Amino acid sequence: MTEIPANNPVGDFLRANLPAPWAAIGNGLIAVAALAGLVTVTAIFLIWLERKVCAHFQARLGPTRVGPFGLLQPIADAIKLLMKENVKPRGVDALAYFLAPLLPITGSFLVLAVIPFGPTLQVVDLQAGVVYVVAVSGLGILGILIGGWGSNNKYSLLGSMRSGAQLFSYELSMVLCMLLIVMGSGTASLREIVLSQQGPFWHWWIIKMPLAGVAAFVLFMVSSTAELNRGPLDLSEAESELTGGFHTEYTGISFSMFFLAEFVNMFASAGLGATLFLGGFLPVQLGYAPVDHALAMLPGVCWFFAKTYSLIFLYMWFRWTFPRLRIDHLLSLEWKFLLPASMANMLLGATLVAFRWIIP
Amino acid sequence: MEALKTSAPALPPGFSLRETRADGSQEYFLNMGPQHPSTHGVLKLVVRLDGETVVEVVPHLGFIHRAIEKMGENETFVQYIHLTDRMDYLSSHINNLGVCMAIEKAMGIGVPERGEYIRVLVSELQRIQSHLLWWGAFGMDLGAVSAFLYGFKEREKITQLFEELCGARLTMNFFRPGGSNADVPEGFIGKVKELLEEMKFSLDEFDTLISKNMIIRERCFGVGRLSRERAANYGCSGPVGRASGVDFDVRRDDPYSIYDRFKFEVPLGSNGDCLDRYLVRIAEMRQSVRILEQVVAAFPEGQYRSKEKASYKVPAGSYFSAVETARGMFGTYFVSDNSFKPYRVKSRSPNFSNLSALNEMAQGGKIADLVAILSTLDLIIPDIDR
Amino acid sequence: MSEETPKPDATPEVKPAEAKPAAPPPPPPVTYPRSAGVTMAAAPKASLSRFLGDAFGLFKGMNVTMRYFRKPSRIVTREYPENRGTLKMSERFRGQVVMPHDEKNEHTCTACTLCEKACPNGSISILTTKNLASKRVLGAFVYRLSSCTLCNLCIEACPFDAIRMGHGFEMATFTRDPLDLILNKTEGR
Amino acid sequence: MGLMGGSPLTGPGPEGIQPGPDGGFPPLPETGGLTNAVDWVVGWARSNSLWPLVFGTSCCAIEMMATGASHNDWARFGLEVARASPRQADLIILAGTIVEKMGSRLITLYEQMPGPKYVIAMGACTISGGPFYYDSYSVVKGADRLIPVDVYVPGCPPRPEALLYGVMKLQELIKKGAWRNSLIPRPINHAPFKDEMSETAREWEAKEKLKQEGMKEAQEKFKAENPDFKGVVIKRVAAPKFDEVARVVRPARGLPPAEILALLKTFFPTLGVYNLPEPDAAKLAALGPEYVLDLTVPKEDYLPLISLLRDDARFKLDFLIELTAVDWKDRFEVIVHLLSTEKGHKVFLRCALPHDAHPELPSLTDLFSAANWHEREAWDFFGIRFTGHPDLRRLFLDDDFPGHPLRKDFEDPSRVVKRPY
Repeated sequence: MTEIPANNPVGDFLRANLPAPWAAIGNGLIAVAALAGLVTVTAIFLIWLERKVCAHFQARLGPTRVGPFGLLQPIADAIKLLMKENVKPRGVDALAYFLAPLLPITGSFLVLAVIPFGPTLQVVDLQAGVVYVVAVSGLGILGILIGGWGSNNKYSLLGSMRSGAQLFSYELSMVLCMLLIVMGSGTASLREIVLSQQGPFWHWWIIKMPLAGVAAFVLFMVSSTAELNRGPLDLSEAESELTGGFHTEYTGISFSMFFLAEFVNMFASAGLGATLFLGGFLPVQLGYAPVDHALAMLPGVCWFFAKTYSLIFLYMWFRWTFPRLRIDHLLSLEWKFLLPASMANMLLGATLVAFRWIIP
Repeated sequence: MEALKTSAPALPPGFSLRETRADGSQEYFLNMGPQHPSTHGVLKLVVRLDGETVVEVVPHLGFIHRAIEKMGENETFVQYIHLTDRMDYLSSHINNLGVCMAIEKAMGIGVPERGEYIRVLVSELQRIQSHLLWWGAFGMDLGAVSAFLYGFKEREKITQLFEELCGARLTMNFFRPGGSNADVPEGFIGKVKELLEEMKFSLDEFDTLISKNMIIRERCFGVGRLSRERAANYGCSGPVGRASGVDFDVRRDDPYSIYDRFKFEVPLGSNGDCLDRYLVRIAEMRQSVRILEQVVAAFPEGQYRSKEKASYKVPAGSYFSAVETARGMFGTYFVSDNSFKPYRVKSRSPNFSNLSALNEMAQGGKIADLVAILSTLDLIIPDIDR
Repeated sequence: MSEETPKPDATPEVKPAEAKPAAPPPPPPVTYPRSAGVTMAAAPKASLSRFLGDAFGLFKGMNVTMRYFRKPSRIVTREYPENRGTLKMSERFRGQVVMPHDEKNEHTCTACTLCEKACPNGSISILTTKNLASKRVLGAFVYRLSSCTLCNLCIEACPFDAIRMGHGFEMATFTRDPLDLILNKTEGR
Repeated sequence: MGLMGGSPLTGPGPEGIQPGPDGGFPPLPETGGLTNAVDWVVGWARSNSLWPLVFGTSCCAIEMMATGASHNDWARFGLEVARASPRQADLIILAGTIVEKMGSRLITLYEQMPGPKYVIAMGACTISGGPFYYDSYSVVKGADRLIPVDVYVPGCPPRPEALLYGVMKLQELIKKGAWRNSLIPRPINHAPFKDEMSETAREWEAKEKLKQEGMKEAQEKFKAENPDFKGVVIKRVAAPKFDEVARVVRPARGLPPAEILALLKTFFPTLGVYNLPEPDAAKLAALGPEYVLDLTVPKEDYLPLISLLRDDARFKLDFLIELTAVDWKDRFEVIVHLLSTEKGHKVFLRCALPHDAHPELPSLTDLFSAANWHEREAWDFFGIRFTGHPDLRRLFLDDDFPGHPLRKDFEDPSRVVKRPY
């Protein structure tokens, strides 16, 4: 296993030229600004991508008239949402109502902090990275619950209660899938999980751990779709049933926060999947040296984004193909199928790890 | 208008708003509609819920009640045809046909051979068109948005054919007593033939995407059941009735136009649930394709309408005609006092009776089931409210 | 087959008026019981093979959407404002009522009010005037597009072919008033 | 030819809606460059991000959906984010007739939308009431009487391209009057509704009178100069001629009427047949093979007879087609149409009731669940009270609607514009 240094030139420059506390603060500020930029650009790009991809799945064109290929469409939407009247409906719990939209976006922002975008591009590499991700992503659920409750609307309440039941239960199987990788790689740091997958592509955890890896990946994709509130598991919004679910009463900028968080979450979740199962920022290696060298020429960031966006495409493909599940089917799917399956998968993985039946 | 007032929804007797049970839990009411994506228009449902389980559904009608029957009393018989376009606008050709048949019955007007063929051709195209739209809307209600667009995409082909035929896409006003107001345009039959071939392919695609989808089957099987006896008692006709086993199709059992010349089957359901209603409609589209194939194979030459009457003064009496629209039995009842305008006109709308069975179907299900049931009822609210 | 049939506006050959044709014999009565409807098969029972088949069916469904995604040639969108130049309505399209005028700016309306009577919505007002020769002629053909349902009854009623259905559809306005039109450019003859 | 004003001929426009010189808003006052730049950007954003509310009442909604579907794809304009919640919508496309009962809800929806908000009136019904302008007691005669409308798209229904054109018009409007004007609500139409046809004719007559007086001399002069002028003769266009075709009569299914009558007479000897005194088999046969038995039932036999028809194995009339009433000015007739789904025959019944405020008849709800709503409809329209009905409320109209509209003596000038012809 080759060591890849974690230092990046910006950090090195700061440390060399500033006293220690200032260097840390400067480093942090630059990281936050970069993340904020990433969040905005990603969200806007994803909104455009979703609309285009969805259109092409449906034999139509999607946005074309605003900017080239409709690329400016989400920007127009964003400006409009910012300029829209912000209404506080009668009877809402003002604190909960206005606090709620901030939580999901904060949650996804914090998740992005530990994701290694490239060999030297990571805000912070926590030793308990996986645990941190699980903990922080709960903020989003909290936001939805508070927002649904604070809206004083029956549809919102139904939507948020649904999402409470849904998200808490799907979190279980998602965590179990992540634990499998932690078990295999022997570390909870996301950077080190990536580094444990070096080598040709069969060293990625999806294949490295025979059978259990693929199973875990499928389970992860299903449960993260539910975590993301995306179709076919978007029960908390369920437009045809609950008009808008938890965000029925939200307007303008508060609504755009939910809207933004949905897409940033998708990015974070897909990034997590790529990190855990598909070798993160590591280049695709086919085990044939000349090709491998050529592939390794591309920087790690590109590989990370390529892998992440393929997973995002998968999410979109699910959404624009499948009908929505019913709430009781959704819960029985989790408790009667996914959870037992991921537990069995854990056992299988533990056996594989214990007996070293892992692709070397 | 000064008469505009918000009136509190009246609740039926024995319908209290709060009911606290021993464990402190309560039932509550949810107003679905009049502006709600799954009510397909402006239907209002007052739903009594226990958690997410539906205890009772009370439909409130009249949000699109346009007084068509009153207006019919002040319009001539022929003018009334165009009002029926706006009732069940997805079966507008068939509605027109129903009115024309009542006038023909009253005045003894015959229809030439080619006219009859045009009538069957157009009616069946209309039925497919309506079912395609329903299929899309069904997919959308259950969360499969792409299905909605595929359904519309296929429907658009028929809509374009209709535009070529009569110049309108939705409100046709095409049939007249004694035939239709125009002949089929050149090359129309060839286009219908092409369409039928495409249709078979699309129907298979629909099956793969939705009919065989596990989620759909799970969500529809055993949901919203209605027995044969209850369905007949509620006056459910069309696919809704037939899915419950009410073996009645006006085209076969009280044949009008020349439906008795064509071979087709009437698909029946055995469970009367949402899945059966879904499958019956899909099977009906295939049967309509079958009828259309027979129609285009034997499309005759000749005049498309009989001699036009100078005026339509209907002799005194009452006249009833029934046709099978995409939703069931559409009846037209004219009472005439020997004048140019009907004394009273009543349109029996299939949706009206089909919807009345909703409460019985939805009880005990979830909100999502209610949406599935509404969707498989295939409601056109202006047809209910008239 | 249908290609040789006359167009609706062409005049077909006038056949000599015959005596009322004898009524054809009624079709033979269908006796009950009739052919029964076909009951469809109920859903099969739950089994592992069915479950696997169903799960496979999900992938087949994904294949359907993917087929659309893969083939941009299946995109059917007509780009309306861009295709304005090539957009052609079908011949019978009913967009709005128009009154054709000849090169001398004259129309063929005689103010007979048949269309006014045929209109179910009161969208047409025929306003007459007297011309120099004291003859009653058309003064203004008021056509309220705001309430017109494009039902074609006025065009069918017109014995002089003075009004037709036009193909224009770009008629959106900011106020209601421009939707009340006067169709004739000159007084009647 | 567009004429400003309430009528096409004369008169100023309705108060409030004062279009600028180019038909749109008045232009913005001159301001600084930065403000104008912000205006431009915001106007651009708003006009390109119109999220419509999922709102459709009738036929136009289908064309609205067709606009969103693949063939026309309003996503190209950024419109595909249709919101079911008014809180997130910018645009209401009024697709379909607005009736009085829906009107209050529409106003609520409009008020729930945060500004800036726009309204497109799609189709004849929302512009002026359209086909439901005359004689309708429930249709609002133009949605701009309830909420301000920005763009009117005529048609019935307008084809998808016409709606897209309307959207483009709206974009034009927003770009013109973005930032500051957009939050100012546009006024609604308060003009009283009138019989437009007669009004136009009256105005024309007045003008015409003046004109004729002025022309009198010229006419006389013309007559003197051209004594044998016959005027221009416009030829009729030959209409296509068609032969008369004899009607094919299909015999009614199931039991023949004479047999049903004979069977029923054994139970109810007072039963009559409508328009046929002293009916017998020969008289019934003379009415033709498609005749459906039309019985007149005395009030006391009404329930037992229908119960017999439903339950007796010989009739098996298990399907209530419809139940309605006719107002004959001196009496009401309740009309019941029954069908046997197994045997195929129909039986029509009519039961005469006195022309009272609220005549009474036993309810059929115990026999047919379908009768529940049919009877509520008859109560709503005619004021016929069905005793024993579990839930006899108005079905379509508001509870405070005055009178029963399908009675022949129903008058309500505050709602109904009578047809002048």
